[in-house]
Amino acid sequence: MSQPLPMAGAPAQQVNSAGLSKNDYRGNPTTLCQGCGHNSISNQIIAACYEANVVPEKVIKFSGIGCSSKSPTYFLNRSFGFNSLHGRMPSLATGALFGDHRLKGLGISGDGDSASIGMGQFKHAMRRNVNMVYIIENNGVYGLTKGQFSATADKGLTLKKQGVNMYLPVDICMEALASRATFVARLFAGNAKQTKEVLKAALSHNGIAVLDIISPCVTFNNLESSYYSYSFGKEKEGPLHDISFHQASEGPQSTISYVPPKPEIKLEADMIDGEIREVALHDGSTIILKALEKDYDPTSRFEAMRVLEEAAANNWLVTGLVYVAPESPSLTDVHNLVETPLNRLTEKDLRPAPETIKTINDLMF
Amino acid sequence: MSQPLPMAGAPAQQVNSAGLSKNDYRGNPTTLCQGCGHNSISNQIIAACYEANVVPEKVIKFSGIGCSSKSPTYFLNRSFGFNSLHGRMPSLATGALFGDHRLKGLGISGDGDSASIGMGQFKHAMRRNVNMVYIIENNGVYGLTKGQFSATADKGLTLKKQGVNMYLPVDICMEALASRATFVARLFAGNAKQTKEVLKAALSHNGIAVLDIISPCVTFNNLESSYYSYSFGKEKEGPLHDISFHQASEGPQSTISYVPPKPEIKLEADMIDGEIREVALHDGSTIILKALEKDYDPTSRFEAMRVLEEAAANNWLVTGLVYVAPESPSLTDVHNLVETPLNRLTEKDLRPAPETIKTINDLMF
Amino acid sequence: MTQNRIVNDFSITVGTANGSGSSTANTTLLRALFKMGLPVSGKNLFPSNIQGLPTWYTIRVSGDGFTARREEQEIVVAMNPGSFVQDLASVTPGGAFYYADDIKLPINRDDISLYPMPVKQLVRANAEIPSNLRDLVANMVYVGILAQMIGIDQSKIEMALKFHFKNKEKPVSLNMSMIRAGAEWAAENLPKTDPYTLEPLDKTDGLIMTDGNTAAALGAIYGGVQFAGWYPITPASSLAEALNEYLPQLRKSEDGKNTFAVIQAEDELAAIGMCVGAGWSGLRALTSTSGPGMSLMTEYAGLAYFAEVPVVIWDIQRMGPSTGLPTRTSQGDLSFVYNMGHGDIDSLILLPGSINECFEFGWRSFDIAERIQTPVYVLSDLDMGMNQWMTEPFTYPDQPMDRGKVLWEEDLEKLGANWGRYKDTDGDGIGHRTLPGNTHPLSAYFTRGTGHTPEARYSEEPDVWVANINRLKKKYETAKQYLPKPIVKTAEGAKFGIIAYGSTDPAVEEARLKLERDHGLKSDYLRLRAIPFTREVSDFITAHERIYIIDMNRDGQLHQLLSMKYPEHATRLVSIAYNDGLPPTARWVRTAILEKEEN
Amino acid sequence: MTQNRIVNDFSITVGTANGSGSSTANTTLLRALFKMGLPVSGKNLFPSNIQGLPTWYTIRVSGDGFTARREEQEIVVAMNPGSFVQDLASVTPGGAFYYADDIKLPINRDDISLYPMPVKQLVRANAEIPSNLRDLVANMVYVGILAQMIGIDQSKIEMALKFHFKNKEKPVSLNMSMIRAGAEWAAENLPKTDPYTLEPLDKTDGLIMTDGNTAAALGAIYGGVQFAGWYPITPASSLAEALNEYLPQLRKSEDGKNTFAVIQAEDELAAIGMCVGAGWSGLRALTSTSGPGMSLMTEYAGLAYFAEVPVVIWDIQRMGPSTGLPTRTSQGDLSFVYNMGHGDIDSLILLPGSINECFEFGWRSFDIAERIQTPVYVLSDLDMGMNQWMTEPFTYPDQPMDRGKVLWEEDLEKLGANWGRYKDTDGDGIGHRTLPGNTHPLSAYFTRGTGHTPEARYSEEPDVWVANINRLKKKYETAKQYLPKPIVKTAEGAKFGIIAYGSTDPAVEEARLKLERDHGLKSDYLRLRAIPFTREVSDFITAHERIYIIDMNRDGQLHQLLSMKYPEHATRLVSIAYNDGLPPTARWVRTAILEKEEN
Ligand SMILES: Cc1ncc(C[n+]2csc(CCOP(=O)(O)OP(=O)(O)O)c2C)c(N)n1
Ligand SMILES: Cc1ncc(C[n+]2csc(CCOP(=O)(O)OP(=O)(O)O)c2C)c(N)n1
Ligand code: SF4
Ligand code: SF4
Ligand SMILES: [Mg+2]
Ligand SMILES: [Mg+2]
Repeated sequence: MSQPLPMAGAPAQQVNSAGLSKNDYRGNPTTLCQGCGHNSISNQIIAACYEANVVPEKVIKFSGIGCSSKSPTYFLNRSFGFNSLHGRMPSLATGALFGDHRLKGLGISGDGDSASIGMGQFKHAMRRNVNMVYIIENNGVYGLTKGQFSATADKGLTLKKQGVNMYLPVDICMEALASRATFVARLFAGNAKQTKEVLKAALSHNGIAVLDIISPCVTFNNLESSYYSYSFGKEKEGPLHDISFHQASEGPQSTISYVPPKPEIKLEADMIDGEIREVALHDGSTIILKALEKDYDPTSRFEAMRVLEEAAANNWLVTGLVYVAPESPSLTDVHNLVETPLNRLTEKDLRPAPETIKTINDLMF
Repeated sequence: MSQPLPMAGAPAQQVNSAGLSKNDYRGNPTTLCQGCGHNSISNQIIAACYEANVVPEKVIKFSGIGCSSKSPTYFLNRSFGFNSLHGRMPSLATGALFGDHRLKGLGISGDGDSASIGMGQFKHAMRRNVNMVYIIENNGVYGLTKGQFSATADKGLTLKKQGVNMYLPVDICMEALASRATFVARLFAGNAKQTKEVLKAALSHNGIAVLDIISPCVTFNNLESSYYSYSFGKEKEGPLHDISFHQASEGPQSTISYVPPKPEIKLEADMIDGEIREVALHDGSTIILKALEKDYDPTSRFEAMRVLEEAAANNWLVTGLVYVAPESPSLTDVHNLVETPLNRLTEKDLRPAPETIKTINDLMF
Repeated sequence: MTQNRIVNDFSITVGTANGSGSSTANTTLLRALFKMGLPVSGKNLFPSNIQGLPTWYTIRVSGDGFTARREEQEIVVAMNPGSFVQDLASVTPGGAFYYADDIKLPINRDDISLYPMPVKQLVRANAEIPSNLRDLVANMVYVGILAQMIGIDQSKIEMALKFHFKNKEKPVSLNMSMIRAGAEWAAENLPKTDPYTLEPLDKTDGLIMTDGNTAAALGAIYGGVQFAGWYPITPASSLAEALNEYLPQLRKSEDGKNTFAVIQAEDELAAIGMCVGAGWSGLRALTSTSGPGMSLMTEYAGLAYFAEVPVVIWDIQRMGPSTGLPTRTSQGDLSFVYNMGHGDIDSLILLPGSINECFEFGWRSFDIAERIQTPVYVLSDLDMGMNQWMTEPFTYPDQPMDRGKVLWEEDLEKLGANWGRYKDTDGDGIGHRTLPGNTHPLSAYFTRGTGHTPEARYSEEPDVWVANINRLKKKYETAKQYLPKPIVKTAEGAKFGIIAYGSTDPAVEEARLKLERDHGLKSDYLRLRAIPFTREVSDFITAHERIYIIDMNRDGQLHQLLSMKYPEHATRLVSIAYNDGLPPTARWVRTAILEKEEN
Repeated sequence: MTQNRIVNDFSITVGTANGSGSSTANTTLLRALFKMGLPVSGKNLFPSNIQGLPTWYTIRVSGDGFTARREEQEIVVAMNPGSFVQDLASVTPGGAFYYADDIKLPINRDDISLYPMPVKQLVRANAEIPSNLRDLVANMVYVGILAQMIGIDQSKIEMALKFHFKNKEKPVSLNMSMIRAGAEWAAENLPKTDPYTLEPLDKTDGLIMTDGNTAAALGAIYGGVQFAGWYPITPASSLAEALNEYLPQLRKSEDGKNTFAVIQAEDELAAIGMCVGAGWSGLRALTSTSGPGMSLMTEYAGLAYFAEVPVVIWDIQRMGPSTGLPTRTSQGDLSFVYNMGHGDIDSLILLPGSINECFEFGWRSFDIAERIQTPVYVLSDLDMGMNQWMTEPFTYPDQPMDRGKVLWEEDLEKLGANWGRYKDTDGDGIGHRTLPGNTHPLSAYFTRGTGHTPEARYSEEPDVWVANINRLKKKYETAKQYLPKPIVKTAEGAKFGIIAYGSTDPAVEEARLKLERDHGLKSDYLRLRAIPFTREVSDFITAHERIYIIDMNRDGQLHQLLSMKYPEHATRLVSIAYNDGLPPTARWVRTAILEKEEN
């Protein structure tokens, strides 16, 4: 029953410093709706991994259940992947990443998957600082089950079969801050450049990087009035900064000059101006933030809350790197593991020697 | 196997304006450890209900599982109660309160019950503004299962069998704010007066009132160094204000003069000074806040976050009414129910008339 | 190619891409045939995706009134390049193959009639159609062409469209114009070379057409549902959505206020939690879900059983285990629900076998749940729940509501201190309950999932525990008299018995008829409608040397449960079980029985 | 009162208040007897509360080596006013009643020996004891008095205390001083009037004493456990806590780094989720829980079955349904686990029947899980898991680890593109898996709970589904050869068979012996150690006309499963089932069999 459908990502020939071409980062053809925001995100994942010289075998893909959670098959075919249960991806990822602590998790979830059924696991994964990029493809709706409200739906949103949404939306970034996530960003799937740069930075972050990406569902929640529509995002997006990412492995940052980003949706000319701020990540990479209207310090949790609260009150779509704490040990760090990945240990490493059995018996009474 | 144990609450003879004596608010003898913070809270619930002229039959008690969740049998024997599942009290309460929308929920949970296993339901009950007082008897530990770390345990806390806690604590009040709870307080079980006054106000609040009450577990987590110990609370508690509650049914507030509260743990003399602030609740009652060190506005979500963030950074135990939004419709309000309680509707109200069956059949094809 | 006409006895399958809007066209076809007086059934075979993957809709017309799915497809319409090859191969020899002529794929069959359809052309030729609607109405082209070629009454098609579009003129006329264009083009250009054709009958007079989830929701409304807590999941969502649709029409009070509340919960743990709360506080509460949701409801289901809380749980079964195939049908949850919860558990299970029973069990389940004070599980499935079925009209409940043993203020006033929540005063295992809001000072009691005395006090006493859990078992016995009895059909000279349940009924009935007609094998048939098994079941089993148990699952789950319950007769019970996600066919039932009979 | 001495055959029960520190005293008693060479067993009967409610500890001494609980209590020690009346009533006629003399309650028995104990006085008289420790050491008074009165060797008591306090001198000497004070006081003041007394034997030489949860954890460590995700729950917590205790001792690498991770999850949904993730990524992963947690794990368990992920799940059963009685024992989860998950499910279940088997299944469960690529459930219970038992010492695993079919880089290099995750190349239903971190470009595959081809590609094809789910069934058959076989004991001239499992074994063995000795009824005995049932089970059943199935639950769950599996022999199977939360006694087994035999 399978059939050719549009490929996610566009062809490329060059190889990156991992010796891979863009093709090596692709997945199967998407089976999502044409125009779905989730597809743009898949494309940016491919681009980001390629540009950041990620080795696909060093990434494990995870997801829950939903249209969003189907995405992991549309990129990084050479990575292991596990499409788990609805809302329960965080726990699965937490366990799986102990298999080989050198691997990076890349999780794709939806707003239903993480803010409704998965709220508890999502919060606890952040608290544990699991070493993964945790993307929420947020469309304010349940796509796969045909358009019910999710917990991030705007209050007052009216949908065909569902009537009017009566509850205030969950603010994913605010939740991330309350749970002390160590890297928090809000993005708009329509802003490819920013999404890609933040993705690259997130992949370099040691610990959990929560990306709340507004990703319009063209089939069920794309009315202009909705916070989650393309038109709202295109009109109302206000980036906190221009962002670009410099990878440690590319050599000292000072040798390359700052290239002003060219966002795909136009920014007012006068906004592209101001201070440059740098945040160094654990692996020596740097995030370069160019201030727009005013300087924004993404290392202050308190500033982050202020910006989010303000945006919520004014119905603004503020995008960018909201918060980062570059130096927090990840869960696997905290567990002080042997260097060899646990899943390559042998019987010799795992089964205590025969002579110990006597010691143990003596320890009993 | 039952036996007489100390009664919760102390004897009293007078009757309140509901015509009830304090005895009418009592429960069974407690089976918790002597000195457990949860017992003090039970006592304050009895006192608050008595003083606030609550009719016990108008309250439904709920709980999850834990030492804390055992408490509902130690007060208000004349109220219905349901001791539900571990972490799943919020959903049960949500449904039960539709039975008779004139009743008030009074839920008792623990930090394990609400911040670990129950995080998801807790968050969603707040988002829905379920009409209940939601008390978390927070001791940073699992009492009933003998002293494992809960999700609110201090990072670095060392317990006998468990070793060192490696994760940052969940901040219940911060979670409540992120979820837009409409009444949020942090209290210390050792401060009886404040606890009682806030409880009275919470009972008058229309919607969810989240009370994060630090309630020492004398058996498993009462080391001086712990945030959750009596000694820490006694030493480090910093009330945001002196609080007292004036019930609408007692007549216009202006006729009674402000009586300075006498907290059971001593406050510096010079702190009892400053401005008086009043917050009117939905039912016309007022909360009277007397500023201590500086004036605090509990109707600003943002101020609330600031205070909590500051307290967390400095390891302060800030207590008082952290936030209140008095005018938010509760879940049952939003559902626009008939006046008669749903559980008293009869077949006539519930089964559509015989003639409608034809209409319905015609609506099919 | 052939001259013989084959009238009113064939299947039509339409292959399209998911999300291409073909469902309007297909249900319109189905409904038009229905209004022509023809017994029909329609099955939507769709993927778990919103747009783009292949999907099929198969309609069976049967003058004899058979409604089970057939494997044979005499007429196939191919609109999707992605499934064209498969679709072409699937036409039965002598059948007809209609296809959009823009699909340029090789055609390798000469044993069937081929009908290319200039879909795109006809759509473009219609100036009325706004360009953004073109893809959608393209599907009407095949409706029109089929109408012409097999003889569907256009006025019936119009009726179906009017129904679909709630009498909105614009879309009806737009779609009709495309249908007419298709029909006219076919009349001029397509000489008919296949034998399959329709003639009006009067076999659907007085019947209605709807799906099991709508029927269940309506039944629940007539049962006075007051609270629904649910979480979206295919194929159960449409049950709760039908509540949302019909409750406001049927159950507002005069001043426009609600006598009910429907809440979309954050997940199934919460959905059932809310319902247990509501049921405990005296509301008729239901939740509806499917396999994964059932798994998540396990802990609360156990509490409801033990704390004796009435609640109705609809499981619209899909293909498991795990996420399985969310858009495929199954009866795979029976064993699980039978044991749903740790510890010693008894489950009351209803097994509707028709749309009308979905309606009836919709209200009756509440009576049983409140009478026995326990969860009642209603096991439907995707085929019954989401597909359109013709059925007798719904009939008004023939019994007043049974609210079970509830005590209000005045009752307590009489009883006084004698009342105890779990006292078995009537000897049927069922105590009397009070409800929150009851202002009598004796009314309150405390509910828990732990040991308790008849007076609802906490207890860990071994004897108290045993007495209580045995009383629960007694309730299970008491329940039998309130459960729907099995439907038993006997035939003079029957060679064996058959036991089946749920949506396999049409396939079983057809198989029985054909076994008799073609093989002279008569059978008796018991259609099970509830668990625990009642005396009718053991009577039926003892009366037959050999009984085939039909299960739409891998493990023959009903067969297992019957073997367990009737070990003394277990050797008579022969399992016939299969499940590939598609609704069962009579052929499968027949072949399986024949094989066993011949051995 | 009596002159006859009754030596080494009686039970001692101590009634105290929960949280009063009596557990040190009681296990000290138990251990001292054990070191005297006396076969003993100890059962803690405690409430679900931390402090204040009545709790009992019952010790059986049996020169014959019986270790099941007895209902008769020849010696009762009453320290708790709250249970004094009940305790007094519970002494068997002719027995001894020791009680704290500050309990001023009427004593209405003259058929027993009464021994008042001046507990408070003796404690206060001991100047060594700091006032905050008085309540704690008060319990040592009865240890000392009993020592004197029934003849417990004080040096053995000291050994037990040294063990308990890890050789810390201070507490040992403190407690010993109280014990001596008690003994001395008794020697001077209490003339012995009852017949119960002890004499050293050599029947415990070479044995050790421990609990099943510790044994399970140690077994898991010798099985190379690499990941544990757990959530606290009585009576399972101590399994994970024992991992925390022993893993650092046994499994640190040379540089002090960990070859394992133990995580306390936020709940059981997460605990099993983590384990499924870890198992999938190639780690030996286990979780341990009890009923409520099992219910919550259902959805993930179904995924693990279907996605073929090895994981080991310990269910330390307590009394259900629902919250039930958390501190009482049961075998009530068998049926549930057998069907754990919606859809068609097969569960591999191990049933340890001794402490040594807890250890053995601790390691072996991983071999089975990884070999079959599926969840393995190990069903223990509170009695086995939390009580102290004497047992043969643990023996080192007698087989190398079986890591199952795992392909690394070099294996893939050889196989090339031929590999498919779910290809049944070996005909045993089991595919080959690769693990994350494998850097071979062909290594990666995608795991899901939905339909998939042998090459792990998404598929909704009906045939693909059926082939896959039938392959899973084949694995279930394959598994049989890897499961622990039942233990069968036969007796010449046996009149019937008995099938039992788990912690009921001592009661069954004792009952068999006594049935033979007192009633001349010999029996054969099959102790089941795993499900699915293997040939030994059907052989045993066919070889007996009548088989009693012993279940510690209400519904006779094993009996039900056997009836379902062996319908042709179901009439031979007779259920003997009972569960009141207390460990079973031989008397119960014997009486129940006798009743049925006499009918
Ligand atoms: C336990 C369980 N409940 C319900 C479902 C049905 N379900 C599948 S996807 C989904 C919602 C997905 O929403 P979201 O995460 O926002 O993803 P989107 O489709 O919008 O990208 C639901 C409810 C399920 N698979 N499992
Ligand atoms: C599903 C489930 N898992 C685990 C348990 C065991 N359990 C009982 S109480 C408890 C923790 C209670 O901690 P908390 O809520 O903080 O209450 P406290 O005892 O500290 O007042 C746990 C884990 C349970 N009852 N149910
Ligand atoms: S339904 Fe919405 S979320 Fe799902 S694929 Fe289509 S556009 Fe995307
Ligand atoms: S264990 Fe702790 S929380 Fe539980 S009753 Fe005792 S003091 Fe309170
Ligand atoms: Mg979504
Ligand atoms: Mg706690």
